[in-house]
Amino acid sequence: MTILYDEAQEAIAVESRRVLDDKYDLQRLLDLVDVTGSFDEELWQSAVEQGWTALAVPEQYGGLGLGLVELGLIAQNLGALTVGVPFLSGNDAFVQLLLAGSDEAAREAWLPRIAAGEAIGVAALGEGTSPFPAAPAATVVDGKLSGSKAAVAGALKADAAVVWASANGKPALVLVELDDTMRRAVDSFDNSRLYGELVFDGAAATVLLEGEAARKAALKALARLAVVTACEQTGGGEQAMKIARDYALERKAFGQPIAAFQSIKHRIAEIYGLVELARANCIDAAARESEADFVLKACAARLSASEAYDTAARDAVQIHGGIGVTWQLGLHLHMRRARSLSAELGSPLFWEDLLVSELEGATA
Amino acid sequence: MTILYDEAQEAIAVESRRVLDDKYDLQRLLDLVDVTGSFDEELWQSAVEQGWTALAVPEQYGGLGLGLVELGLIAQNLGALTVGVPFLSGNDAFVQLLLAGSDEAAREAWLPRIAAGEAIGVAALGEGTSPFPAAPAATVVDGKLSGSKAAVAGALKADAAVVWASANGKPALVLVELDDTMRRAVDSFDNSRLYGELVFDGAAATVLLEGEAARKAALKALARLAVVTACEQTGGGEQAMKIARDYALERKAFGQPIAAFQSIKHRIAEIYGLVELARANCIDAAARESEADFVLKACAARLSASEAYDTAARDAVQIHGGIGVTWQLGLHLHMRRARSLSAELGSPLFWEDLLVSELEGATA
Amino acid sequence: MIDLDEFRAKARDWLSTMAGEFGREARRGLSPEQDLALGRRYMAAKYEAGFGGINMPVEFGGRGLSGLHKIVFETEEMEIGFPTVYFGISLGMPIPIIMKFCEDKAWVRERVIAALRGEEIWCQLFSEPAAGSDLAGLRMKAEQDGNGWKLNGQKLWTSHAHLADYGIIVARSDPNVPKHKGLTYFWVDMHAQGVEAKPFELLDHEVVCNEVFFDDVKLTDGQRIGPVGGGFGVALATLMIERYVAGDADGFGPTIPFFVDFARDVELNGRPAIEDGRIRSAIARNYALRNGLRSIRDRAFLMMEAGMEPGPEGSLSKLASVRSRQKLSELAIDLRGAAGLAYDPDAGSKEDWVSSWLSVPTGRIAGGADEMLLNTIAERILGLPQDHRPDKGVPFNQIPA
Amino acid sequence: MIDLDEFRAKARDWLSTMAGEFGREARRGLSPEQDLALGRRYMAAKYEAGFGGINMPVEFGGRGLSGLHKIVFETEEMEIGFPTVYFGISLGMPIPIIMKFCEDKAWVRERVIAALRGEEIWCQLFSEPAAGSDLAGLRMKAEQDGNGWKLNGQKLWTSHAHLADYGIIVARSDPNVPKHKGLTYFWVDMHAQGVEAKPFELLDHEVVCNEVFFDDVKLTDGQRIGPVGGGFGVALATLMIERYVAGDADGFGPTIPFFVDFARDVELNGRPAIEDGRIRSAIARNYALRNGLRSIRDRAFLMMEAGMEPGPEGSLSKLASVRSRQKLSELAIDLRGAAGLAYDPDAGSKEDWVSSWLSVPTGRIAGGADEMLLNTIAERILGLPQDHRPDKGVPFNQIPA
Repeated sequence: MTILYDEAQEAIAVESRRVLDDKYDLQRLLDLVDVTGSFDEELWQSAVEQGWTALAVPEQYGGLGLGLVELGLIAQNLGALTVGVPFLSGNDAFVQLLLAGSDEAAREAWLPRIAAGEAIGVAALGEGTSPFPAAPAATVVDGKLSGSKAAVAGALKADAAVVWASANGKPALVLVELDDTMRRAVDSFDNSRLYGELVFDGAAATVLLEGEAARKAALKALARLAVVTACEQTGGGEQAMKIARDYALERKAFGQPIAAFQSIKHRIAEIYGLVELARANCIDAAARESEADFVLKACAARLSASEAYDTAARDAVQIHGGIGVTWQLGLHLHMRRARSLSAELGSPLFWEDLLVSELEGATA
Repeated sequence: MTILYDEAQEAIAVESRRVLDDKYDLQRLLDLVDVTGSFDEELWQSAVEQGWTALAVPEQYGGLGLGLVELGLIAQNLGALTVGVPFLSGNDAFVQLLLAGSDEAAREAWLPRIAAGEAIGVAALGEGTSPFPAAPAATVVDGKLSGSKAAVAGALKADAAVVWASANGKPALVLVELDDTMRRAVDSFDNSRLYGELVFDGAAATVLLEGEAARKAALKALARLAVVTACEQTGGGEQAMKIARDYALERKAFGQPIAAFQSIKHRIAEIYGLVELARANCIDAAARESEADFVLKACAARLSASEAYDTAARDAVQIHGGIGVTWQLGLHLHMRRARSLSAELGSPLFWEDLLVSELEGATA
Repeated sequence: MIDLDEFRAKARDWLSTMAGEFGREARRGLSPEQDLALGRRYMAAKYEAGFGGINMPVEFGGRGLSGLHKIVFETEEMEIGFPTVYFGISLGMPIPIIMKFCEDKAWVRERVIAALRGEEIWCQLFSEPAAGSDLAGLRMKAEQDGNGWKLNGQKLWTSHAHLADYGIIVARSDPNVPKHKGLTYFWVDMHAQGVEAKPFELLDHEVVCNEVFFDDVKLTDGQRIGPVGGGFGVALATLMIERYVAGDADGFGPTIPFFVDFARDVELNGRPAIEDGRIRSAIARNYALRNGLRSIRDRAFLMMEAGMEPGPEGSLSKLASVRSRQKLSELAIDLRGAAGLAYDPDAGSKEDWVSSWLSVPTGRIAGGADEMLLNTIAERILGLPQDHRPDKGVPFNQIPA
Repeated sequence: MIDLDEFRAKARDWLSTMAGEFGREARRGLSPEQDLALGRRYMAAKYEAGFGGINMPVEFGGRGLSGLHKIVFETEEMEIGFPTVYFGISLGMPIPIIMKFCEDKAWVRERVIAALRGEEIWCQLFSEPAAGSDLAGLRMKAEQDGNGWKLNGQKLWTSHAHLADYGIIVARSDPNVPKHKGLTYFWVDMHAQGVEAKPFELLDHEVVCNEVFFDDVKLTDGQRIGPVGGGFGVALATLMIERYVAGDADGFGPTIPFFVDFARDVELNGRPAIEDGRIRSAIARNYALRNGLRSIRDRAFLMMEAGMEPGPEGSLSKLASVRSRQKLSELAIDLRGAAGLAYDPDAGSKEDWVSSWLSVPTGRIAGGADEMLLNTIAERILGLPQDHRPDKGVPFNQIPA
C-alpha cells in the first residue's frame, strides 16, 4: 500500500474536519470532564450520520469497506479537537476481532449494527496494569465468563465486547453481550472516555478463537488499536502545537511577541519535529497492516505519538503561562487527553518492550 | 562533619588551583592524547612536591591525615584542567583498602611510600563490564592470584594493587605487587589515564580481608573512589561551562554575542544547574563518609557529576560551533575526559542500580 | 535566642498536639469555607502558643527569632498538612512590606497581629492580563485625585483576593516615562467602594486566583508605599523576600520514598516495577537531583546561621524540583496503565499522582516561569546578556500593545 | 527513462562487482593519499559504467536521469563504503552551480566530466573565522582591479581545499551597504598565485577542513557568477541544492540492528544488557525516531516521483538523526564500562561506537548547527518571527565587530 494519500483519502480528511469544526463546542467539552459516564451525544450522532461507524466495516456487513488509513485520518481530526466520543477505536477493534474469528453468525448479528451506529463494541484485552497479559485471569468455563477486565474507553456504553480470556488452559477470544455485565465506572480525569472496568460473573461467552490463533489476532487488534490511537494522539499533538504557536505570536512580553524568544520558538520547533515523526510513523504503520512487521511499526507509531502529544500538551500549557492553567481556557483538555490516551493502552514501557521483542524476533 | 568549608580547606582549593594554573600547558596535554602509556610527569612531580599524595594518608604513615573533603577539592581542580595524572583517586582507594585491612606490615611498607610519591597504588575491583562483580573470577589459591581485572586508571604505572578476588569460595581483598604482572595496555581515546588490564598468573598475593568484611570495605572504597571522581567530574563540568560562557560572550553572530540567543543562554544556565547539583551532592557525600548512608550519597554524587560533566562537555563543543571540533582548540579534552571518567568506574546504569538498592535497603 | 535544636523539639511537641484537631486528616471532606475557618482557628492557636511571627520584630507582635527558626518550624509544620495555605502570601510579602515601609507603627502592629492570628488576610495585586512575566508592563492606572489617588484597571492571578481584607498593589502613575519608571506602590482596602474580586477556577477546579477590578477606587496619599514613581523598586523588594523562603526538594509533590513504595506495589510485565531498569533509573536520577537540592538548602541554612550570604544556587530549587515532580508524576500514572485513569479530587498533591500531575503546571508558572528563572540564572549569576527588549527606554505609552 | 527498480538492480549488480577492488575492506590501512588515488580510479570506473552524473544533463556529460535515480544509486553505493567522500561536495554544489550560471558551456562540460571522473575536485569557499552560521557576515574582500577582480582575505572550514583544483567563493564587493547586499560570487582556480590552503586537524585527527588564504588573487570578470552584489542569492541557491540530498536516518552512525546485536553481547549485572528496561527503552525510542525519518524520506521520494514538492518535514533528518546517534554512541561506550575505553583510530564511524562518538559533534555542526536548523524550522515552516538582529539593514562597515 502506498504511503501517499489518494484523493478520496484527502477528501475524508478535509470533510471530517469540517464536520467536527462545525460541531465543536468548548463549553460542552468542559462540562463533560467532571461527569462520570458522560459523552458528547450530539457529536456522536453526527459521526454516525457521516458514516464513520461504517468506515472500516466490510461492505458485505453494511460498511464502507475502507481501511486503517481512512480510519486514521478521522482519528487524527477527533484527536485535534479532543472530542468526547470514545467509540471509534473500540468499535474498530471489536470489528477486527469478529472478522479474525470464524463465527459468521456473530458477524452478521453485530457488524451491521456497528456500521449503522446502533451498537457499540469494545475489545477488552487488558487486566490490572497490563494491556495484554500473557495468561489472562478472566476465565471461560462451559461457555461462562468470569473475571474482571481493566478499564476500556467506551466501556460504560458498550453493548458487546470481545474479551481476552483463558479457556481450557489456553488463551481465547470470546464474544460477550454486556447487557447484564457489571461495569465498575472509573471516576477519571478525562470522563468523556467512558472508562469502566468490566466485571463478569458467569456471563454467556461465545469462543471466537483459541490458542495461538487467538493470541495472534489479539496482538494484531491491539496493534491496530495502537495505530488508530496514535493517529488521534498525533492530531492532538499537532493541534496543541498550533495553539501554542498562535498564542506565542499574539502574546507580547517585553515589547515583542513571546514567539521571538528562542526558548519558546525552538520549543515549538521541537514539538513540530515530534509531531511529524509521529505522523510519519502512523502513515508507515497504517500502510503495512498486512505485512509481517505490522506490530513493530505499530509500536513505533504508538511510542512516537505518545511522546509527541505528551510533549505538545505539556509545553503548550507552559508556553501559555498563567492563562494556560485556567479551567475556562480549556487547554487542559489536551493535557488530560494526552495522559488518558497514553495510559489507556498501557504505559510506554509496555510498548517499548513489545517493540524490542518484535525487533529481536525480526533480527534473531 | 559540616558541609561548609573551613579556612584550611578554602586555602587548599585556592592554592592547588594556583599551582595547576601555573603548570597548565595545553600543547603538552594534546600531545598525551594519542600516546599509550604517557602521562604528565612534570605536573605529577609538582603534585608530589605539594604533598597531594600525602593528603589523605594518616599522619602515622607519613601523611597529612586529611580527608575526603580536602581530596575532593584537589580533584575538582585536577578535573577543571583535564590534567594528565591519573594517580590521585587510585592511590587513595589503595590507601583506604590497606587501612581497612589489618595487615600493619603492609601498611608500613606501602603507605609512607605512597605519601612520599615514591610508589603508586591502585584498587583493581572491576572485571569485564562490571566495576564490582558480586563473585569475582580472579582467584587466590595458596597465596597465588590468577585472573584478569578490568582496565584501571593509572594501572600502567602502578607499583601495587589491592585486588577484589575470590579466595576459598568467598570474596577477598588481596594485596599484590605489580612488578612482574602483565599489564595489557589499553589504546584509549584518553591515554593519559594510563589504562591497563592487569593479568595475574599466580602472582604472590596477601589477603587483607575476607568475606563480608571484604565486601563492605570494597564497596566503601568504590564509593569513595566515586566521590573523588565525582569531584573531578564536577570540576571538569564547571570549567567546560565557563569556557562555553566566555566564548558565547565573545563570539558574535548576526550583530550580537551568541550568548544573547536564548538557545545558548538557557543551555548554559541549565549546565550551571547540573554543575551546582553535582557539587552539592559531592559536598554532601564527602561530609557523610562515616554515616550509614555514605554509599547512597556517593551514588548520588557519581550520577549527578557524570551527567553534569557529560552535558557540559557535549554542549560546550556544540556552543563553539566549528572551532569546537578542532584538534588544536583542545576542547575535546573535556569531551574525552567526560567520557573516560564516566566509563572507567562503570556505567551510569550500574550506579543507578546501586543507588536504588541502597535506598531499598534504607526504606525497607 | 533559643537554640535551633531546642526550638525544633518544642515546635514538634506543640505541632503534634495540634495534629488531631487541625491536621490533614481533620481537614478531609471540609468545604472551602470550613477549611478557612479551621485555618483561622489554627493561626490563633499558633499565635497563642508563641509560634506566630517567629522572625518578626517583637515591637510589631512577632517573636524576634531568626529566619532559620521560622524555616525549621515551617518544615515541621508542612509535614502535618495544616490549613495554612490562606495565610502564606499574606504573611510572606505584604506584612513584611508594611512593617518596612509604613510610618503609622501602631496601625502596622494592629495589622500584623490580626494577620498572624488569621483574622485578616492580605493579598498581593501585581500581575495583570498583559503583565505576567513582564511585571513592569502593567496598566492599572493611578491618578492624582485631590490629596489622594484614584485607581482604575484590572489585576489578574491575585491569589486569595476574594478572601482578603487588604492588598498591596502596583499601579502606573505616569505613562509618559519608560515603563519601569512610571509605577507607584500602595496598600488598598479590599472592602473599599469600587473593588471587586472575581475568583476563577484553575484546571483542577482549585479556586485560588482572582480577577480583581478597580473602578474609581479612592486612596489617601497615606496609603502610598515608597515614593511616587518608585513602585518598581518596592515591587522588586517584595519579590526578593520570597527568595529565602524554604523550598521543597520534592517540588511540593510526592517524595522519592513514596515513589519507591509505589514502584514496589505496581507491576510491570508481571514483576514489581521497581525491578525494571527504567524505574530504577527514574528513582536514582530524581533522588540525586533532590538530594542535591536538599544539600544546597542545608548549606544555605548553615551559611545564614553563620551570618554569611548563601550562594545563588538556591535559585535552582523551584526550577529543578517542580520539573522533577512533573516527570515522575507522569511516569507513575502511565505505569498504572488503565488503572491509572482514576481521579480523586479530594486527594492531596503530595499523596496522589494524578492530583500532583494536574496541579504541577501551575507550579511551573507561579513564582516565575521556568523561562524567567533560566533568564535570571543566566543574567544575574553567569553574567550573560539580557534578552533583546524593544521596549527598553521607550515611554510606556509609545510601546506597541 | 529507465524504471527505478530496474535501475536499482543494475546498480546493485555493478556495485557488487566493484566492492572487492574499491570497497570498505580494500581501503583498510590505506594512507590518505592512497585512498584518494583509489577514489579517483573508482570515479573513473563509475563514469565509464554509466553511473556518473546520473541526474546531470546529457549535454554536460551527465546521464539525464531523475534525482530519484541518483538517490537510489547513492543509497546502494553507501552500503559498500567506497572512497567517494572526496567528491561529494565537488559534485554536490559547485558543479551544479557552474552548470546553471556559467556561460562558457564548452568549458563547463570539460569541468563537469573531469569532476565526474575524479580528475578534478572543487571546493566551496563560504565560511570564515567570523562568519559561520552568519554567512552574510563574511569579510573576504573582492575589489575591482582593472577589468577583473582582486581577492584578499581568509576562508575557514573549507572541506578538501588542499585537494581542490577549483573553488566557488563568496566575497564582499561593497562594505557600504547592508551585509546581505554587498556580496559577489566567483569561481576560482585553487592553483592560482596567492591562494594557499592550510589543512588542519579535527578532534579525531581527521584532516578534511582548511584555512584558505587569498593574497591579491587576481580573477577575470568572467569568473564572476551572478550579478555584482548578488552573491548572497547565489550562495542561498547553492545551499538549497543540499536540501534534497539523501540523508541517513542513522545520522551516518551505527544502525539500530547494530546496537541490538551489541546489546545482546554486552553484559549488565551479569545478564545480556538487552534484557534491561533502560536498554530496551533506548532501542525502542531510537528505532521509532529513525523509522519516522525513513518514512518521511520514503514519502518525499514518492512525492518527487509523482512530480510533487515534498513536505518541509524533510528538514528534520539531520537534526534528529545526528542527536540520536550521539546519545546512542555515548550509551554504548558507557555500557561497556572500563572495557569501553579502547579506541581504534582505523575503525569507521558506522561500525564502531567510539569512532562514532568522537566524530558526531562535527555532524551536529556541519551543514547547519542544531540551533540554526531549529530557527529554520521555526521561521520558514511555522511562521515564527526571526530572531532580533541588530545588524539588520545596517551598512556592513558600521556593524560593531
